[in-house]
Amino acid sequence: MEKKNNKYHNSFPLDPEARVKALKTILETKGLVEQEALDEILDTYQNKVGPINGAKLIAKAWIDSSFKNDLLEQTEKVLTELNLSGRQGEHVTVVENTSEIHNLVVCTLCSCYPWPLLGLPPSWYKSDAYRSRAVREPRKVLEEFNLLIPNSKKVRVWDSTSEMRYLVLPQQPEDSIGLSEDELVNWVTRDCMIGAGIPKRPGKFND
Amino acid sequence: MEKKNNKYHNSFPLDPEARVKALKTILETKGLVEQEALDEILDTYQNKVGPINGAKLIAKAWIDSSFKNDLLEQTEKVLTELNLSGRQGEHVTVVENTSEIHNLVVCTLCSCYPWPLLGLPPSWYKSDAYRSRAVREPRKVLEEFNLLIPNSKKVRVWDSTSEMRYLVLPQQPEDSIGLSEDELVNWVTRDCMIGAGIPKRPGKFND
Amino acid sequence: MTRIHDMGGRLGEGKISKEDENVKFKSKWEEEVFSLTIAMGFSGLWNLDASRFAREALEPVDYLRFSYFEKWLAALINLLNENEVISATKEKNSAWFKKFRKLEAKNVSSLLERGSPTLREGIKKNKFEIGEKVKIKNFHGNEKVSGGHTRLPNYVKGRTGRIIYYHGTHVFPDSHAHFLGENPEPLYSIEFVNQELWGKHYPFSEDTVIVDIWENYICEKI
Amino acid sequence: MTRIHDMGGRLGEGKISKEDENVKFKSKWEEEVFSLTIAMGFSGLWNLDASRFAREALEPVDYLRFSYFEKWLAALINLLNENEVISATKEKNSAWFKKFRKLEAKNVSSLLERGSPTLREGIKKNKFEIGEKVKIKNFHGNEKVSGGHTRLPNYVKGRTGRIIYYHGTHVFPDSHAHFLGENPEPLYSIEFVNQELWGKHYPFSEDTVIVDIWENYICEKI
Repeated sequence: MEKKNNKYHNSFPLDPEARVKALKTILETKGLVEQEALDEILDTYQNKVGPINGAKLIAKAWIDSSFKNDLLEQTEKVLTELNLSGRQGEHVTVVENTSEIHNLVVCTLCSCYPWPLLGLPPSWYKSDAYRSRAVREPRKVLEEFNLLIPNSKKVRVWDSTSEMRYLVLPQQPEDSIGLSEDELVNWVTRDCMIGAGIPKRPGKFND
Repeated sequence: MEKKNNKYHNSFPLDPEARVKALKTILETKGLVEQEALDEILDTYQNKVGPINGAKLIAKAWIDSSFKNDLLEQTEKVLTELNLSGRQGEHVTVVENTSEIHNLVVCTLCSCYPWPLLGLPPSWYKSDAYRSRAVREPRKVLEEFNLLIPNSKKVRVWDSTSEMRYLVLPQQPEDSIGLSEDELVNWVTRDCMIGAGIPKRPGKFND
Repeated sequence: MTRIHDMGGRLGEGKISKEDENVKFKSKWEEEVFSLTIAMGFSGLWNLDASRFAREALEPVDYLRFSYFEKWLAALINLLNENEVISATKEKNSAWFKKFRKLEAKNVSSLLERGSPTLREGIKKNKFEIGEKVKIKNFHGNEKVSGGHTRLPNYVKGRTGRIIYYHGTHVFPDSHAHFLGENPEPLYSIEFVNQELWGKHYPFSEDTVIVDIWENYICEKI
Repeated sequence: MTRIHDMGGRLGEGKISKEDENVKFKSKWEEEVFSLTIAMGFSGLWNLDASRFAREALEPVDYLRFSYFEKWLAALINLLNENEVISATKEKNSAWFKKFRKLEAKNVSSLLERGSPTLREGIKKNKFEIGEKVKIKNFHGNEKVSGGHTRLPNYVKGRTGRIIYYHGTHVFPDSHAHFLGENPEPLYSIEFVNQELWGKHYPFSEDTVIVDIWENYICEKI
């Protein structure tokens, strides 16, 4: 089976605004999309789904070792029960940072990311610079996030090439030990669940 | 030895005209370049060196089998004697088209090309489309030059990765047999010495 | 044979630049491209693998200069054209309109929550086991469709790694993207030592990259 | 590890477009970039391999969207900056000015006619012979300089071909581009069957690609 070289027309969205508008009008006129559905999609990813979902999991895992164990060993069961499964998070593996290992997540082939747990990816995660460099020089990349990984620690980079999504379980900071689950949630930034940050005392701006 | 990631500043020639002008002024003011030398360089590649150099070789090879033999077997000696050696043509290999083999030349890594024999390369030779496709689908590329290679013929693509340059010695067309060397020169187009064409009766526009 | 999107390990990029990361969409048209793409994704006309392929098949220069949502837009237009959605009319294409699944607002949340799981239990016995070292094919690209979609990054081709997870059999993108069936394949997470991937210049001998790899991208046990 | 310039076999490009091929330069600035680059190439500050590297080290998006002479211009600016030519003054940098070789008009034709041959006779005995089948390294990139210049195209890495020419020992670009010496290496032309390079989809079993390959890019005799 031979694919035509020019199966796809290569169009430059010179004026994306006008193009989308025209496209939407055509689809609406034909009755193929409805505004309410589009609004509902946007509302989901703008207001309902975001890093807070992941942060709650991490905070709970920090104070509840049995939950942590389930989260690591039976991830999909836990997420389904908590209603945190869904599109772009159908299959999830949680990888734990320890004193020996730092984990970092990337998708070199596109921008796969665990939407139900973290929302839509930040722009840097989708950038060519991150996608090309994270696998080849992760420590230099992490330096740009002000994260210096000690030479003694192993860096593991997870390239999300399949439908498996990866969530980093960061180490709990020493100075947060003893805080409540609700307080801990605020320590967990989006970046630290990608591996591009570490949990921070709330108020310290991170993302 | 570790290279810095940002050894090179990546500058966008937003206004190349102004940039070159400024650059030239600086270099002239410092006495690092002189206009007469620049003129001489341009004159060489605009007026002195061009496909006619290669065409003369091909025409002579068609009517003089001993010269053809030398051109194929002792290429550099022949070119030095004829004063056709020089920058971007220090080392040359001539490859012969036959009824069994069609040769095509490309440089996938940049745009290496035998300047002393053919002048500066045409724009298509330098294009990403040619550089990426010529090695993978040479027959489709040749079709875009209106050249249909019979299935029974072997296509050989030469990727000029070293300082060796390649010149294609095309087959002499049947209907040019018996013509003089001077007449034959006009049958030899630039494209046919790259392998992207075949010799044509003068008047038929090719390049 | 690779495409421009397969950029893991490519040299030449600069620093990671962080924009205002609380801005999810920079403009209204980005919101619209996003929601239209998701909505049309439920239409049944194509699947996620096909829409990834539509993005990566953009011309290289476009792929690099387009913004993220410009790529989505270009791919959406190409998918709609390929499926003749723009030119279809209810009169001429009644069959087409019958099979089209319009996304209704009331179904959005349940469909998003369900997603499209790719695990297909017990379809095929896995040839390799956790802990085994395997060599990845020096892959020529999609084996069924010339120039087709594939999810094996160039940088692991011909390299040796160790299996650390077995995820069961998953839909095979090389087949699914071209509507040739799901053909599920055993899927592994394979860990590669960075010095195996990038050579002796890489200064930390313990560092690794883990890539999810379908069984038929693997050449042999080492 | 490849850079954006290493595009042989890359999928996604469209038709070859032919402009007016009798126009050698589209504007005066293109003429100036060309002649300045050639003139400065004789200055002794850098060599051809270094200037190739300066072009291919441009950021990927720039490499693809810049025109040919825009790439030359960007590379020339980078080379001049790297060598501190722009900032140099006769007062502060007298040593620098002494070693600078200014190209004079009267020498242009003889210098262009001489060029820069890269053959270095009899430096090293060739390990391989014409007719032998050899396997190319699944190369990690320049072995001396991390991320450095190299002339082995990605598409032959790990592939097997047959030696059809031996060209003698030639200056080794991976070393020369970084001013680490000429280190000449035996240079071969190696012929690869297209089905070995592109897989069984390639429809003509006789068609081949020939690549010039320095000996230390070769792994072993087959």
